[in-house]
Amino acid sequence: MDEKELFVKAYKAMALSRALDRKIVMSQRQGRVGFYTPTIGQEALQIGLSMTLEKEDIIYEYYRDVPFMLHRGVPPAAIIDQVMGNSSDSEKGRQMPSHYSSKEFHFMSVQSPVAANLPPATGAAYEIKYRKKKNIVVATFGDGSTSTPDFHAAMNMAAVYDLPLVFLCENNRWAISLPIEKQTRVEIWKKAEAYGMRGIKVDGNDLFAMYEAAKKEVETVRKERKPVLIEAVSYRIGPHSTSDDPNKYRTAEITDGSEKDPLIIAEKGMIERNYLTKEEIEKIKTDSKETIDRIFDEREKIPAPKPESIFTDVYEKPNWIIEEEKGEIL
Amino acid sequence: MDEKELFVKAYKAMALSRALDRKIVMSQRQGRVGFYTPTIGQEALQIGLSMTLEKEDIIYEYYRDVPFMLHRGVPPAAIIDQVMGNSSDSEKGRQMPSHYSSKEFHFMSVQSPVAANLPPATGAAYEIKYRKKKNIVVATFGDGSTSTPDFHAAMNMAAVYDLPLVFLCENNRWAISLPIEKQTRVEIWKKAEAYGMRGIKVDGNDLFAMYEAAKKEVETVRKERKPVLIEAVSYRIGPHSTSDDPNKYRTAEITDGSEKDPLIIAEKGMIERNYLTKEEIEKIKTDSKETIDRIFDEREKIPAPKPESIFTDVYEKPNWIIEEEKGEIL
Amino acid sequence: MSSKQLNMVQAINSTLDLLMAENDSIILLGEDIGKDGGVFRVTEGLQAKFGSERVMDTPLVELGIVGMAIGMALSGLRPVPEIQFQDFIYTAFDQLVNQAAKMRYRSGGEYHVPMVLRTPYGGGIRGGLYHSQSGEAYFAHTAGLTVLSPSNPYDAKGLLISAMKYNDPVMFLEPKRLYRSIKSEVPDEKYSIPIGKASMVHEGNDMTFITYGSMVPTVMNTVTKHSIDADVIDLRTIMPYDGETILNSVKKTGKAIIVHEAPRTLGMGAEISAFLSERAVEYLSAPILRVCGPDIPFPYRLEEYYLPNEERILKAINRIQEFR
Amino acid sequence: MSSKQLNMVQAINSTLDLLMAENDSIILLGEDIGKDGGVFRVTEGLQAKFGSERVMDTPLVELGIVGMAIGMALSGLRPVPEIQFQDFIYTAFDQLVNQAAKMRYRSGGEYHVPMVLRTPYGGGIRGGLYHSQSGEAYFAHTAGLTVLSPSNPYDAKGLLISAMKYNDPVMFLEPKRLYRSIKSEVPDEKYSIPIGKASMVHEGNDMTFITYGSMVPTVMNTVTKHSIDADVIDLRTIMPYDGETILNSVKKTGKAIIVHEAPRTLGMGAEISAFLSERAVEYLSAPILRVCGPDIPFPYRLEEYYLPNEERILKAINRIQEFR
Ligand SMILES: Cc1ncc(C[n+]2csc(CCOP(=O)(O)OP(=O)(O)O)c2C)c(N)n1
Ligand SMILES: Cc1ncc(C[n+]2csc(CCOP(=O)(O)OP(=O)(O)O)c2C)c(N)n1
Ligand SMILES: [Mg+2]
Ligand SMILES: [Mg+2]
Repeated sequence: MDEKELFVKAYKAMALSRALDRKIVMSQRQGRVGFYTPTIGQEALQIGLSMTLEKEDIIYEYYRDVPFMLHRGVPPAAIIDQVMGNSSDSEKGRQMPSHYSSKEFHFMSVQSPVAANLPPATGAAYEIKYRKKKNIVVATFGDGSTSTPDFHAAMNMAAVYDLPLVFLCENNRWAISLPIEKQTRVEIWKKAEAYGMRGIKVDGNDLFAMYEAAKKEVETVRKERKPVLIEAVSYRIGPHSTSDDPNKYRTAEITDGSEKDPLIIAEKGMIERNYLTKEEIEKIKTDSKETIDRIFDEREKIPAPKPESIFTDVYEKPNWIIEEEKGEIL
Repeated sequence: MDEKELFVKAYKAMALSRALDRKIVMSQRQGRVGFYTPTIGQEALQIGLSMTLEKEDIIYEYYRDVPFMLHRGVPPAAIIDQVMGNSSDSEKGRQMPSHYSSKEFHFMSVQSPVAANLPPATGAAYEIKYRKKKNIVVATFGDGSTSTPDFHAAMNMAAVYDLPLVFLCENNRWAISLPIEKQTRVEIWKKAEAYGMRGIKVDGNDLFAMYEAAKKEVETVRKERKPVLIEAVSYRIGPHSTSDDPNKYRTAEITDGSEKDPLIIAEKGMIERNYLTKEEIEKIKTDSKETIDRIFDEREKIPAPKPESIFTDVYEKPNWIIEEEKGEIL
Repeated sequence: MSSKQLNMVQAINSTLDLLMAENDSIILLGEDIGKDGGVFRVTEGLQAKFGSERVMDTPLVELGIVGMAIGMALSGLRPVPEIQFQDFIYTAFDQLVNQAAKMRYRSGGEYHVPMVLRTPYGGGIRGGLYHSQSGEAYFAHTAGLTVLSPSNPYDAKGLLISAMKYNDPVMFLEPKRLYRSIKSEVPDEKYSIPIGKASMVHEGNDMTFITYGSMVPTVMNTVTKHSIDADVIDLRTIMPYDGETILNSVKKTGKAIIVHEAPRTLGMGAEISAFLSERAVEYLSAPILRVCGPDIPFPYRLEEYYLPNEERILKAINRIQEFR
Repeated sequence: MSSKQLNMVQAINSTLDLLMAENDSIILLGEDIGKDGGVFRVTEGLQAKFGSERVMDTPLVELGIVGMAIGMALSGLRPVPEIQFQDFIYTAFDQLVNQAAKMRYRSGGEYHVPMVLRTPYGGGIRGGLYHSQSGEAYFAHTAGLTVLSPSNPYDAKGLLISAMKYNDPVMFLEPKRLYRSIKSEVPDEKYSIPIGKASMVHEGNDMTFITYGSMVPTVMNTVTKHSIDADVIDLRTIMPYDGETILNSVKKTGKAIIVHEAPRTLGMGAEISAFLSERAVEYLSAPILRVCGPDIPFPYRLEEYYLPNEERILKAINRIQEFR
């Protein structure tokens, strides 16, 4: 793929993701979806990194990584199925919306406890090292996550064992209602120093800047087989989730950050670089919206999983206790 | 107290501590003590800090802080009672040796899970801040402890809330069999930067250097009401504990560190500064040994706590379940 | 004596307000409890009133929240840490189990930890695996902890007041499903419900229900709707549970059914059943049954199959009625 | 078929050695397990033989050990994390309970975590509060975990071999008190003891003992010394426990005593007692008794008062023999 194609693909994923995000948020308000964590504002930083990855790389993602998943090839239908928890959902309707998984595209299964994906990511990277494979692991998390025990454990393990692992901190400047200034006294990228790890900061709202930085860092990780912490600075344009009301804590003088909307910045860049015309951009957006509307309506018709489905997959084979309980309940 | 008196008191505590340490280690070999973590090598760094503290300061210490306790006034008998777990032990024989406590001298009760004292230390420091008191908190821990979740949580909380808290890392370069090089990729004092905290390194084997550094840092904490991380570099001369055999992992080329024995360094300094003569030093040592021998033999005669003592202090008042179990067992 | 119709969120909020106004040792700390007022709005308005030094928005670190609260308590404050969802307490489990619970014991009684840890628990809000857990058995199995769970706004206030006077760590488990679904008349002034005492919320002769928290309304609805002649015991204190009240009732009825949302295996039902068969075997005329959540993680889309309901309770009633 | 007299430390060590030699997916990780050979010497010699990439000395972070092992397992390795003392597992509790235990479920079966977490547990070595805990109930209450505990060197090998073939997370709890105190004849080659199957270690008609781990020798000594005509069931698998064997025995004897070292309240004894009163009430001729550790932290100097012993077991026998 040449640079133009690379960026057109990236922009398309951004637009598609934005359309999907809007659709789910709207559907949630209409009572068609139970819960959702919007991804608006974090498209560029995820996709800028995704552009630099290979198929075999493994992603320990977090709940706001829909743009990342779409860019890597996960079909929107799979995202919607998870959000609906329907019988086509690969997770069998067991998890709340926004807790995705895609084995085919090497996305691990998202958990709720913040940053609990990070220590396992070191294990995946260790396997790569041990087996002398060439791929790498990417682990993503928010700014709030840097306060957790799991962050500390994973950063130190990755550094001590020289693991091929990219820590991507998606700094949207809020952990629900807590602004970054109250979470910690330093910039996040500097935390890498405490582990003897390389740390960098990049403007995560700018697809082009993000891509350049990610490309350099990912290449270094691939070559040197050592971890890096990338702090991609962005802004949470939407609420934390559909249950959250930012008016409680984002007072008048605090903006919603939309003046730095990564989609708008990317569009400007695409036009400047002659990768896309204004008309093409408009068409991509209209197409995205139509695609999403169509798929969403289609997936919405898929029924819920069967009740007996809740009793499988606790263990490889159900034990007698679960079998008995199933018999009592169904 | 003038400087001379200050250092004479300090040296006496060092000598007393060393005598006590020898005595307990020897008694353990004779089967008179169940278990013990020697403190040899860490006298100067603990006492150098202790010299700068006030009576009202609160210490969240760890299991190797006998020199610290002795210098602050805890009687050797109290240490021995704890080690014996006898009926005079303030902890009522409930904890393994080396898990001291002294409410009178503001030493908290030592736990085994490494570094679990650190998050509570932030709470104590918060109380001081909230009540606008003038005292400070000191929390101590080993090098190995910096890998724990508790270290990360406490460091960040202390920095975010501007707490009057001295983190003293007693870097004896080993976490049981793991040398510092394999625990982390950076020097410990640098970890402070990740929290926007001040961090310094000092030669913890040298009482005079330690005192100077501690004095400056403690004054700063008192004045600025902000935390600091002090890395005091030392060396674990003895085994990790009386159950440990360092020959398994400290191969021939690795010394036991006794060439930097803080007691010897302190003695040289005391003589150079004319604080003590050689003869006075010898007398202090002989006296210390005699004192300890006498007290130890005395305390050894104290009987075990009464069996019913194990059923109190689970709650302020025992509940019916514990009462019933006590009835069954006794 | 004035009173108000309040839901559980309002009852807890106004109780915290009342207590904080008269005791400046009380400090609340947790994630999003300040400006945001807590994700369930339980602490709404309190930071505005008492300031951010007393209603502390903490970084995202449960270990730090609980650990810091322990230190505050050791220094004489009365901290009230909030864990946003009980499901997220496990990174703080060492501080709870090895520090808070064992501090009094290991220090020979010299130090103690008066802290009231508040946390919403249980299912019924479509929270899936990680916003629905009922972990009370983990806490109740831990010597040194005291575990409370109110089933209505009135009890919430009375139990919270008792907890705040208690000198050992209390787990105050709030059944989030009941936060807004029921109201009770709550007196404006202070009153307390004793720790360790259950409440007999329905009386009868045929059987005894032992339950607590979110399952109390479910059991009560079933019993009244079907005119079951049963004692219904709301534990209120999960640990130490009120053995005496349970035992007296079962000696009378000869039959016991324990109902809770937590998984069956090693849930509170196991303990109460064992307690009864140790002490009441001569009185029992039927098996002691448990109606509980199954031993699986909590599902999302089909959560109604997880939660014990009227139908399952009726099945249990039918089963023990075969025994005479 | 050659065999050797081995203690439990040797049995586990040689089993790990055997399995690692034939399967390079097996990685051991933990504190001081390499050069030092583990504080109980269970992994002695393995780093020298298999290298430090396969026998990893980790930094002091249980959360990291368990978390990293989960990721290894998800990538197809067979990690064997060691927690130096079970008492120190609680900082890793979230990784265990919310990650390892729920991974298969939450991913709809797409991901699973084949890991065998080894850890010494229980008292009897004068370890006090923090080197003596028996936390099996915490794990057994957690859907998704499987909990094993051998009571002798032979079973240790057979159970470990089964665990290493198992595709879900296993808690392999080693009763440290038995590490060196008993030997058995252990075959050199591989054999396996099925997960979920108890072992009837003594047969009789008057009563049934249900026990596991460190209490098996204590119960057996009491039963043989006093010629008690009893079934003695060694669970071997704590979760899922072997309900069938227990039930059949109690239907025969009509009396049951459960013995374990863990605290009574919500210990395994509670579950087994509840299991029995649900299913065997018509067969029971006496109360189901529990002989357990009390609900207090583990003391140091007086630990012998904590541990169930012959005297307490005899008391329980006498009590149920009053019932006919
Ligand atoms: C351990 C844990 N504590 C609390 C929560 C509740 N919670 C969910 S998301 C969140 C904030 C996360 O902030 P950040 O890491 O910055 O990610 P963002 O949501 O901003 O993308 C909190 C507190 C949780 N899920 N897990
Ligand atoms: C959470 C936890 N894990 C493991 C242990 C076992 N252990 C006791 S001390 C120790 C090493 C501590 O090293 P360091 O912090 O450097 O202190 P030092 O003993 O060297 O003074 C270990 C691993 C423990 N007590 N707690
Ligand atoms: Mg954020
Ligand atoms: Mg050390």
